[in-house]
Amino acid sequence: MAKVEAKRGLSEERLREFLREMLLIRRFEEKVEERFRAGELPGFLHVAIGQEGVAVGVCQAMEDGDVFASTHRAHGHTLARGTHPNAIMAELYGKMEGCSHGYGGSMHLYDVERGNLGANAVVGGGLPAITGAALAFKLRGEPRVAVAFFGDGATNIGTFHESLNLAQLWQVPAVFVLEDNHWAESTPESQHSPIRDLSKRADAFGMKVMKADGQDVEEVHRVAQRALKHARDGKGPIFMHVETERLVGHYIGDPQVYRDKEQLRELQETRDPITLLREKLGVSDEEFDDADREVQELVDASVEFAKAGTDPKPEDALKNVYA
Amino acid sequence: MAKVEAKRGLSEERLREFLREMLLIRRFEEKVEERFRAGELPGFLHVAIGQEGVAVGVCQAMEDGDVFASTHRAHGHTLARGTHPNAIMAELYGKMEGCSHGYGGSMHLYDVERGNLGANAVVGGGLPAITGAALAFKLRGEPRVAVAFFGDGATNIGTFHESLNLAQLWQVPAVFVLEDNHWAESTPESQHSPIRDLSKRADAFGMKVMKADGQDVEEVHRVAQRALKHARDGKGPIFMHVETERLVGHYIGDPQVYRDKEQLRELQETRDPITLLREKLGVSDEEFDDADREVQELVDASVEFAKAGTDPKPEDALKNVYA
Amino acid sequence: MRELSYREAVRDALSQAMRQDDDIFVMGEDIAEMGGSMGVTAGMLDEFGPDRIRNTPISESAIVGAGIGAAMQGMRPVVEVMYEDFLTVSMEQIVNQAAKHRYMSGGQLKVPLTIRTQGGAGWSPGAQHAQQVEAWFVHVPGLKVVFASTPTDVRGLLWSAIYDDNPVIFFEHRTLYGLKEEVPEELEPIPIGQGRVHREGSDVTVVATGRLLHEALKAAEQAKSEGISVEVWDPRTLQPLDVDGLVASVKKTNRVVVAHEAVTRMGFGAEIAAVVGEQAFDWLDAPVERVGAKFVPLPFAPVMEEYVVPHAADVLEAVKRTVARDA
Amino acid sequence: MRELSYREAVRDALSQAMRQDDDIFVMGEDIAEMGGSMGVTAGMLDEFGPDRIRNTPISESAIVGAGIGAAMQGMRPVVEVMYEDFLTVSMEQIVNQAAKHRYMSGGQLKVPLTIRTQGGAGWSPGAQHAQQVEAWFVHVPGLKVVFASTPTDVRGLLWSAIYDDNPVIFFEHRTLYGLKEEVPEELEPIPIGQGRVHREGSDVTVVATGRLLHEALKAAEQAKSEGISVEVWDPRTLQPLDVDGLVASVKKTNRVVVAHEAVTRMGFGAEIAAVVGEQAFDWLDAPVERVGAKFVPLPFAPVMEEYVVPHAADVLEAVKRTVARDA
Ligand SMILES: Cc1ncc(C[n+]2csc(CCOP(=O)(O)OP(=O)(O)O)c2C)c(N)n1
Ligand SMILES: Cc1ncc(C[n+]2csc(CCOP(=O)(O)OP(=O)(O)O)c2C)c(N)n1
Ligand SMILES: [Mg+2]
Ligand SMILES: [Mg+2]
Repeated sequence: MAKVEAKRGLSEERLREFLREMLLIRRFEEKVEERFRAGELPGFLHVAIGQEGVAVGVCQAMEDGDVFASTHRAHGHTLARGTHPNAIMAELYGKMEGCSHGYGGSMHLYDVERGNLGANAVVGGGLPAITGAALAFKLRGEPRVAVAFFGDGATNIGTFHESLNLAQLWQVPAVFVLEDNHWAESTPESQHSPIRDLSKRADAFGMKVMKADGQDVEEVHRVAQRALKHARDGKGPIFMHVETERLVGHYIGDPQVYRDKEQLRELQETRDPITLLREKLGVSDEEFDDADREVQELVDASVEFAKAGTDPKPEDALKNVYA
Repeated sequence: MAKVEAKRGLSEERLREFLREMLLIRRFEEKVEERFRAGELPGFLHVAIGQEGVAVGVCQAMEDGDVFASTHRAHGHTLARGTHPNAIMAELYGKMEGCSHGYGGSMHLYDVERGNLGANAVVGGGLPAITGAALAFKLRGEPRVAVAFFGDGATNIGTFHESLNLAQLWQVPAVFVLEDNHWAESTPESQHSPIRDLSKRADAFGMKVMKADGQDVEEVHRVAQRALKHARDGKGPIFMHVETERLVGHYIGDPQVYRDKEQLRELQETRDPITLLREKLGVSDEEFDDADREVQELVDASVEFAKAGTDPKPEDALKNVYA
Repeated sequence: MRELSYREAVRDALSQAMRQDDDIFVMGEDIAEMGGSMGVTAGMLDEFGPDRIRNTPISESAIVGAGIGAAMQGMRPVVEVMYEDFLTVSMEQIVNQAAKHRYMSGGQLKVPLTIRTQGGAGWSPGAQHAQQVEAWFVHVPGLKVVFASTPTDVRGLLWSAIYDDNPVIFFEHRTLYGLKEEVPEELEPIPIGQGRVHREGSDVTVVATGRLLHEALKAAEQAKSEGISVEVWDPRTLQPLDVDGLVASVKKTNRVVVAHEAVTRMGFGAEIAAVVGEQAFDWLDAPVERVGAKFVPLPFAPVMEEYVVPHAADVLEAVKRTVARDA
Repeated sequence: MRELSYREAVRDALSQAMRQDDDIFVMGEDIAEMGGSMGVTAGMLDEFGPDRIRNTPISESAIVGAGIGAAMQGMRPVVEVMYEDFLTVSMEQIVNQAAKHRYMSGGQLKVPLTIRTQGGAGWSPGAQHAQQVEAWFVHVPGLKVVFASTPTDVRGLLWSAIYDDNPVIFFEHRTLYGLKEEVPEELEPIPIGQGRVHREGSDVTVVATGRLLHEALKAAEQAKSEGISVEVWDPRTLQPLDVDGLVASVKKTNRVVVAHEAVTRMGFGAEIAAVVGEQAFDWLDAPVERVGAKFVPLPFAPVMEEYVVPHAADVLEAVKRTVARDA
């Protein structure tokens, strides 16, 4: 299915789906923020507002059987890959109906059935396993691809380099998606990397690079399709360098003392992937509001669902340590 | 001193010194091998036969106050930086007169007075501290340079990448010397790296690369001088990529089952840095034999010295844990 | 006297030390503009500038290792590792390098490095942001290990750690940063290797660290109302351990409970139990009771997290169990 | 019965498992042509080819992590970490990833990964190639920890580790590879979590692992000539621990010595001492004696190395000390 579209470009209908997906992520995360501020949500929460195009573009290009590893900023990837908002919201509330049954939380969303091998709260922590999953696919001759999401900050940690090296050396079907939002928490790229074009870090292993503008979901999707196909066809892993913007704080509640507020506002006005797609498609206010209402309802329902969910029993904590 | 020579090239006299230095390392290591096979030496021993040009070229370009970190293959660097053969041989015999007083062994040769911050038995283990030493020099405004030696195999471990990144980001006076002998133990470069030109790994951090043929000690020295000057002048770290050959096994006793014996013999015949320099200088057999006899005597004496050395008392093991 | 929070006490020790000695600097992730993920270094960038309040990339191996290298040159770096869970990333540098350079060089080198880190459960940081791993480092010759539980202690101990000529792994507990206390006007260094009796008692000694010190004090208060006299003792430094202080208390009370937030199995309490057994076997009227987290990773759901890590009630129960035993 | 060395026994378990199940493969540094730094996998490349006897770059984080990823896909990778000192490099992947994926996912995942490693002192490998770090992993919920001391055990336990659905850290001891023994013709899996009485006795139980098992057996023989009857018990798996087996032995002998090569402080012996105290306090006639390495890194000079790590004489002394105590 995806392949045919890749040739003739995406249908408007499909792009409208993408818009709706991005909107769902946006509204979901805004709701998370609201509920956190209301004191209802425990844990550390990181939203990906501004980066929805990456999640939707990549995840929509993945196929059944593909797997991925996410990061501390995982709601978008997880929603975009089809996990129901109810399951994610329930997880954030620590309920058994959650996608990790209350054991994981926002930084550890899992949905193995949909290929989500886990969000990781250790920067770079999930990359080696993606190389390993891809190795398993290769050894077994399965036409599956393993995808790793990670940020610009993660390109400074050893596991990143080791994982890319192994993947390229062994020519495994993996796609490494760098969500380059130019910040690692409060640390701007200029303070964590001596180079501006982080795709050079893939050159160090001879890995093929594909670039995309993360604020253009259509482009992300197109490039992701090529990347996945390349990997799936046994041509080796791909480093997908996606420039994007974190239009909010690092974590919910971050006052962003370190950030120029004027620049941030400008980014919010000019680089919001939802606004950009909406304008590109010429979606009317009415149509947009309809979609918005629809996703808002989904999101509101997810909160209802989560709150009505089952708290684990304290002793449930003793389960699932060993298989 | 070194600077003037750099401009007009090295004097023949200086090159003859280099030859003698390389010969000293060669004979020292051959003796180590002999004594190991005689059952006199404990521990794991790795000789750098074939790589003497790197050790001599780089170490002779260093200045007083400069520091370095070595690897499991450390005899050459340590000798070339001026530690007396007696002190090294005594260390290999586990004597108190050893350069690490019997606490270290071949893989942990230290000589802090001469800037040797330690040979490291963990691949890549010494690199971060070189970045840190260089940072200290920078913070204190001292015109000193920190040098890290490491092999091609080490370019696959996380600390290597992290250390280069930090060094370049902070523009510290460090020189990273890759001794690229194309083998990591039994693993050929093609099995551990997907790229053939490992200097690309420095490009990933925008670090300036300087290349040298490690079998040509004069070239190594010239390049090392430039590298050290660049770092000392505050222009940032240098990645010095030196191609060299390991003309023997990984460790003493290694049967090298993994290696093409024909190719090895060819390398021994065509790429021996001692032979190459000898031919370049047109050193006569007589002159060579004289030099050889002289270093042999030094080496023999070092064995005498070591054997006559003092064994630590068992309880000495309890010292030097804490300062 | 003035009042300082635990957070402010850490900052005060760092700042005072840095004012006095140019060789001291701090590096870590997001410690500059943001003041660290726990706000400990807030404001210090302004005073000391970016060279000495040094933001780093996410490279826990290299930043610990860079600290080692600077320390070997005679500086006194303080490296902040944001969560102690990430000590796992720098484990090689800590264990094989920092702890061993002095020894392997036969005494030629010193590594006066302090690694500050923090962790702990509470309001669900989850399995990778809430571990307590201090026990590992107690097993590593060459390291010193500190775990500070009050503003006064954290200030005085951090000072000593910075000026110690050895690598010190300095544990703070996340839930304590807001804790306030009157502290001496002048910073009083606290020697590494000295425990502290927080409360005297005669029936049982509770050995407690970090957050559990405070839980133990609560438990002691409750026990008092039930007629049990509890001595509460905080080793404060786990390596070296104040064996004399420990044994003195045990010989007085003849009963011991040891409490920490780390999982019980192979936790620091095991070492306490072993040492007490070795040094005071004949004085012991009951088995050493260990209170620690259950043997599971930290779960997310608050109700499970709460269940997994120990609280005052667990300490109290252990106290009662031990005094209930016949001598 | 046939005779196998410890080395051959490991190889045999690996080979038999790999013949039976295509999902099992081995990866590690220099394990292919060279057969591993200890020769364990020698010859296996020929039989299984480079895909399944997979040489890796020097990337202990990524190769352990790749093992995790393949394991999560249902394969059963065996990763060889050349020296256990290098587990420090992969500590993050082991502790935060392998051990926790199952838990953090609420039971959705399994990580049937075996990490084989080895270490130990003897003829001076030095401070970075001879540590014994098994205790760390016993502190980590989600991991299993095996330490095998004989050819029969290493064969049967490795088989079980490979087929266990959890991550297992599998320790071998370098000095044991040449040790030969008659083993059963057919490989008999040995359940994880079951200790082994190597020698029955009535006066004192010596709990010993790895190389120290053999030292303990020597000590027991010597003790016998002095009229002391020593029971020697090897837990074999440190996590889970065979508490029943341990306690049964202690209740019989009433005295315990625990011996391992790792440094005593915070070593596995501390946990044994604590557990014995908890479970058999009233049966104990003397303090648990711990025998382990002195609290220093491994020195190079053989005379110092010899002094630092424990031998049969140290076990024997501890045995005598404990039986000398009045009940
Ligand atoms: C090993 C490790 N070090 C530090 C942290 C704390 N931390 C969490 S997110 C983050 C920044 C990550 O930056 P980036 O990779 O660019 O991802 P982004 O937050 O921008 O999505 C840091 C430092 C961590 N989780 N893991
Ligand atoms: C972290 C780590 N992994 C594995 C080893 C075992 N080992 C010692 S030397 C070596 C090969 C090193 O290759 P390279 O860096 O190219 O140096 P060379 O031996 O060629 O000088 C290996 C794998 C080690 N010492 N440290
Ligand atoms: Mg980022
Ligand atoms: Mg090499």
